[in-house]
Amino acid sequence: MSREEVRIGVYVCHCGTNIAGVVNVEEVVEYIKKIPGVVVARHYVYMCSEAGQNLIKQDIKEHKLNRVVVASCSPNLHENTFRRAVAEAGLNPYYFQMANIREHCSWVTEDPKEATEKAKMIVRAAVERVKYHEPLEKKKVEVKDKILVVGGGIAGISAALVCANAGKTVYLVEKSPSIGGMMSRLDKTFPTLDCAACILTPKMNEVASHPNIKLITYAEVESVEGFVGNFKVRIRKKPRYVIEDLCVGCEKCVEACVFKEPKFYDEWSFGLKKRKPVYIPFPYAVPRKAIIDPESCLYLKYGRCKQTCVEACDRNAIDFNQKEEIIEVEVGAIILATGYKFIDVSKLPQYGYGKYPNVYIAPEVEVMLNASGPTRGEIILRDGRKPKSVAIIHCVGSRDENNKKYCSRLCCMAAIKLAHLIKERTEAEVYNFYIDIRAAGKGYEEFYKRVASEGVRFIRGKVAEITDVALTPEEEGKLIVRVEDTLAGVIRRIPVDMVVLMPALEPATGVEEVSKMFGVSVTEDFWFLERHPKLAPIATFADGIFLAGCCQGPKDIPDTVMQAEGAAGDALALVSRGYIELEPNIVSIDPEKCSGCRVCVGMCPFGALKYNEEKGVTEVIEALCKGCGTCAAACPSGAIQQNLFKDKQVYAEIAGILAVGGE
Amino acid sequence: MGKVKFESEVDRSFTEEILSEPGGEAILKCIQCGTCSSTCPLSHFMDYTPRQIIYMVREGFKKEVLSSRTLWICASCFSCVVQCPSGIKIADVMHIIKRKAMAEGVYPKDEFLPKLYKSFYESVKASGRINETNVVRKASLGKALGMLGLGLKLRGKGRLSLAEESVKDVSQVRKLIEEAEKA
Amino acid sequence: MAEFKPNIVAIVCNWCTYIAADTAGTARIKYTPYVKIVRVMCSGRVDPQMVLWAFRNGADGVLICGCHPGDCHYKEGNYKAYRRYMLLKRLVKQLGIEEERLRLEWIAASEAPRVKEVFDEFVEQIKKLGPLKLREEVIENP
Amino acid sequence: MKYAYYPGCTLRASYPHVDMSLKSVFRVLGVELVEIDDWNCCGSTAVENISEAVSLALSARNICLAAKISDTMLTPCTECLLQQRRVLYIMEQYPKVREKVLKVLEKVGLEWKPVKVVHPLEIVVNDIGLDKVKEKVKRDLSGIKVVPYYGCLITRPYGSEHPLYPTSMDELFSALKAEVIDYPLKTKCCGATLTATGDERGLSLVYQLLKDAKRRGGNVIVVPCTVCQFNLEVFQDKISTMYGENVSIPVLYFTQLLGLALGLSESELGIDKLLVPFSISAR
Repeated sequence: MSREEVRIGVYVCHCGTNIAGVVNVEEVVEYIKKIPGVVVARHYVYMCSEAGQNLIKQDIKEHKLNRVVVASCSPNLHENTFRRAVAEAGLNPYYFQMANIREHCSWVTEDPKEATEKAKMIVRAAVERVKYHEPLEKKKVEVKDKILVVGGGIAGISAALVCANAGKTVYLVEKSPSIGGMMSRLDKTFPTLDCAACILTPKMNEVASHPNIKLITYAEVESVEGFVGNFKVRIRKKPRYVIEDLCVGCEKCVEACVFKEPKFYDEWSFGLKKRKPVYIPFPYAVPRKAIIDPESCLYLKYGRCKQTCVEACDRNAIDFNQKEEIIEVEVGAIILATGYKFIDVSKLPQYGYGKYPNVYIAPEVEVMLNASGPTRGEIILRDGRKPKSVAIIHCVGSRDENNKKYCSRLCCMAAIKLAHLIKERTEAEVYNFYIDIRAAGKGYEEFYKRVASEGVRFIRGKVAEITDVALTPEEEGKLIVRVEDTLAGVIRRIPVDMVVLMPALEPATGVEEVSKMFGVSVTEDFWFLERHPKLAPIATFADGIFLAGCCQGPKDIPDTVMQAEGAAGDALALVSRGYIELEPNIVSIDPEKCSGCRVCVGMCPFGALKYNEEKGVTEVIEALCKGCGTCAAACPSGAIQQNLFKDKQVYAEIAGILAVGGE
Repeated sequence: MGKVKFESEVDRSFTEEILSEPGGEAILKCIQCGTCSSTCPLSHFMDYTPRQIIYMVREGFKKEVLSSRTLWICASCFSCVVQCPSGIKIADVMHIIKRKAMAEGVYPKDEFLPKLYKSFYESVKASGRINETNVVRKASLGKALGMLGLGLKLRGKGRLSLAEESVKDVSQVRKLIEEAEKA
Repeated sequence: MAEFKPNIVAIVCNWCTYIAADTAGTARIKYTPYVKIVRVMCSGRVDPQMVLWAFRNGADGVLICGCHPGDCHYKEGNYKAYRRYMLLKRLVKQLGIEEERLRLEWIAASEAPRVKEVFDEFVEQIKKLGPLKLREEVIENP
Repeated sequence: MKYAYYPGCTLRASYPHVDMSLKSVFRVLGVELVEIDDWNCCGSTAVENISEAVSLALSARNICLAAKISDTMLTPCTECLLQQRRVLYIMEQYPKVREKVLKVLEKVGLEWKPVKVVHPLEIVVNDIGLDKVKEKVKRDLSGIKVVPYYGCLITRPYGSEHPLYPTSMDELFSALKAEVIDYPLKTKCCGATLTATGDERGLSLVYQLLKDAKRRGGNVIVVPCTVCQFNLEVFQDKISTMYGENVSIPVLYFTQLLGLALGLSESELGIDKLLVPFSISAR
């Protein structure tokens, strides 16, 4: 390395008052100025602004700077901004180091004096480090132009269609036998009361018939390897025991099944209706193909059955020998759209779900209201009656530190919609018990007031208990909702025939495995973590993997579709470019220092290190190196060095950050 | 809050009645924001704020609403009406409720205005016009005596007349009132 | 006597703790100013010499933070960090450094409040131990 | 300009000064007032709070009678004004109620014919116009700090100005060269009937109004409402005693002060009938 004179420019950002309101930026600049090698040190109100960037560019030219440090926010926000600025001034962008004095200092430190001291050390560390920086080039890697979408609810469907319409091949993997997800259960959608099936089924069918979409239902992703642009994905498709290409969905097998009455738990209707071992998930399922459940089919379970279904199928579509299938695909980008489920409200015994037959959860009522549902859209209680009074309980498990701290976001409007539909179909007195009505969407407040004007009751108070213990004659035989009416300031007891619980949303089953498999972080509630809550709400910290819909957090259909189409846009932007540039933080081995001990080889989980027998040294296969640096830490002779994290760089940073009071 | 409110004590037909009267139709749109109570210059004297009154009407708390002191404190300034974000005519709703409270005679006995209204009404019915001083005197002699000092001062300035005026066509006005009462 | 302000370095993984610390900032969670962060791509990059270097350069305590077991961005770097940590603990003791001055913690990207918890608690622990006094020969020959 | 004049029950008995000043001012401004023949009481809130139908019928009768004189009816008392505007509104908005009222009118031989109902202030500002008024000014009001207090009913709920921040009186007295104080309480309620019966809850409102008018340096409060004029003026002694604070300030119906600018005498305007005296020469 040439021993040219190091000339550093240091820029301390005020970030308005975000930094300067706590950290004394002038004091930091004065301190930094004295460090050998620092030629210019300045503070400026917004370094990320064009003016701030120009300041750097000018100084590079005027003061012949060959190193730049910006002390501002997290590198996750603006590292690229400043690297670009440095590059535009003709300097290698890796002669730059960022010091995080906002997220890691001014925002987290109470005492301005302490914050200033800490900031000095953080900036000093960056200055000491940048002295050892070296010019680097980003590595260009080819990108596969296919896209994987995981999850076939409205999010996955919307994302897949946009990608496919852009001419890219899309693999859409859905866990259950049909796409459609939660939305397929709905009868109407708020606030417009659009018929859900009328707007969803065309999209489902478009997915099935789209030449660019390979729909893989009843399947799950088993493993993911590779990295952005080049993911290798193994998909395990479970056997349907029905040959999809032959089945026309005529349901003759269902009629012919030896079980004359359906008696098994039906997933689509949340168990409100029963199904046979051979069934079609729901009338407008896509693909509309029969499926045989190995858990309830006599032949598959016990090997003994008359196989009347096989006889009934004139297309010979039933195949009891069908085996699980592994499908391997290579894609450049992945969209996760794994959705949500409702919390198990039977764990909240105060609401009586599972104990009182007339306590329902919202999705059951959605299915009941669905014209294709078990009651053909009518509200009929488990005892066969039509309810004359219905209580809808909001925030069951939401906004509750004992359960889910967060607001589940769509329940208010869903509850109002259910109230409207129930009232319309039963003429029952319908009560909403709520904490707040959250109607922050286009047309939502208007819908709320409309439904309120229709005479649906809104009583403000979180219900703590549903009971059947009657205190008055008219409470006999009813479910009684006991609530503090917080607006009237009294305790009320309201007897009803039916209770509908609005359960909190939580991530779909298996989210932990999915997060590990795809290397996507999760929040403490296991929603997938977006890269930035505001400016990168779709991307994840795993490059090339994007989020759509409720897997990232509860949201309603409009927001889900918006995010899904956004995710499609992000994925398309990535795969359409044809290549990506990777951070050059890979390792290299100095053959002069390598003793050929091969300690490193076992360290690398990616097989990027190979011992060269001939030369007696270990070598790096650059294409496989992911840049973790574990081998570098293990190398006893210091022969392995990681770009951007070379020993001397990290050691200089550590020494710099610890130099309390030092000059 | 001393007791539990049972649904058997709630009268939702009361809500329906209010909804059916001119000015009462929008109460279901109430979002309980409290603008009415906030803008009301007299809400701090009330037993239930205007927001609570609307809520209790909506919930059918007939007894509490009709016997509320709030009705007789409301000065019908219409601040609530022009500011309500849901277009509810709170002051008009108060008038509807007051009529019901007057009809049922459930107003607080120490409030003077219900008595004044009755006396006023009788006077209009009798002659088609009223004399304020006489109306007050007939409603409560005590009240009139309490304001005697002020009355004398005003009389000195020619601003207090005790002369009972009447319309010329008393029979027409009486018939009008009788027909309206029947309507 | 002047108040002891511990000088602590936290060498943290880019994918979990660094993000958690960013989120703690965004959430304005206030915590001790005495822990300063040095970023590496993976806790697996933490070389035992790096830790000794920190002590030699005046650290009263060293924190290593990585992803929870099973969550490593590079599959298993954190397991390697853990093994090295167990070894290091013995090593620092032999060098006359209290082993409590070295700590390994798993802090996921989502666990912003834990940044405060861990940092504050570690500072308290180091405060109890007082400033690090290295034997001369250690300083001379790390 | 000819208007069907509706004085209302209280105007002659309790507000002769309003009646006098109104007539004097409109004479000077060339407005012809023809009193409605055999008008009846509007019923006020009293009747409204007992019977909606009677209340509507009473004002409907007055409007029918007014229609025989003019298509515009002038009502200086804002409570009467409210009742008349309310019946007009309800007759238009509620067909069922309209039918009811029409039947009652028919029974007594009256034919419903809606007229426009206006307040004197609206005539001065809208129908006559400030330019015309200025032409007639004999002495300007410079040096007088006027607190314009509108009260509730002139703008609420039926009115053409902003319901919380009207400005017509501000503009009128500015045109007359008075110093008009920007009075934040200009549409805060005086307590109406509650106050008029001496109720202390109502008087607390008047106290705030008077106190702030004085604090802002007002010499005189002008009002377009008879009840406000009464409530703000006649309880000043009582309020001063109640709150241990002198809140004395003259309160004029707006035509009284306007009349002075038009060169009318204090006696023509009933200024001698005020309990709290006001004199333009003492400015």
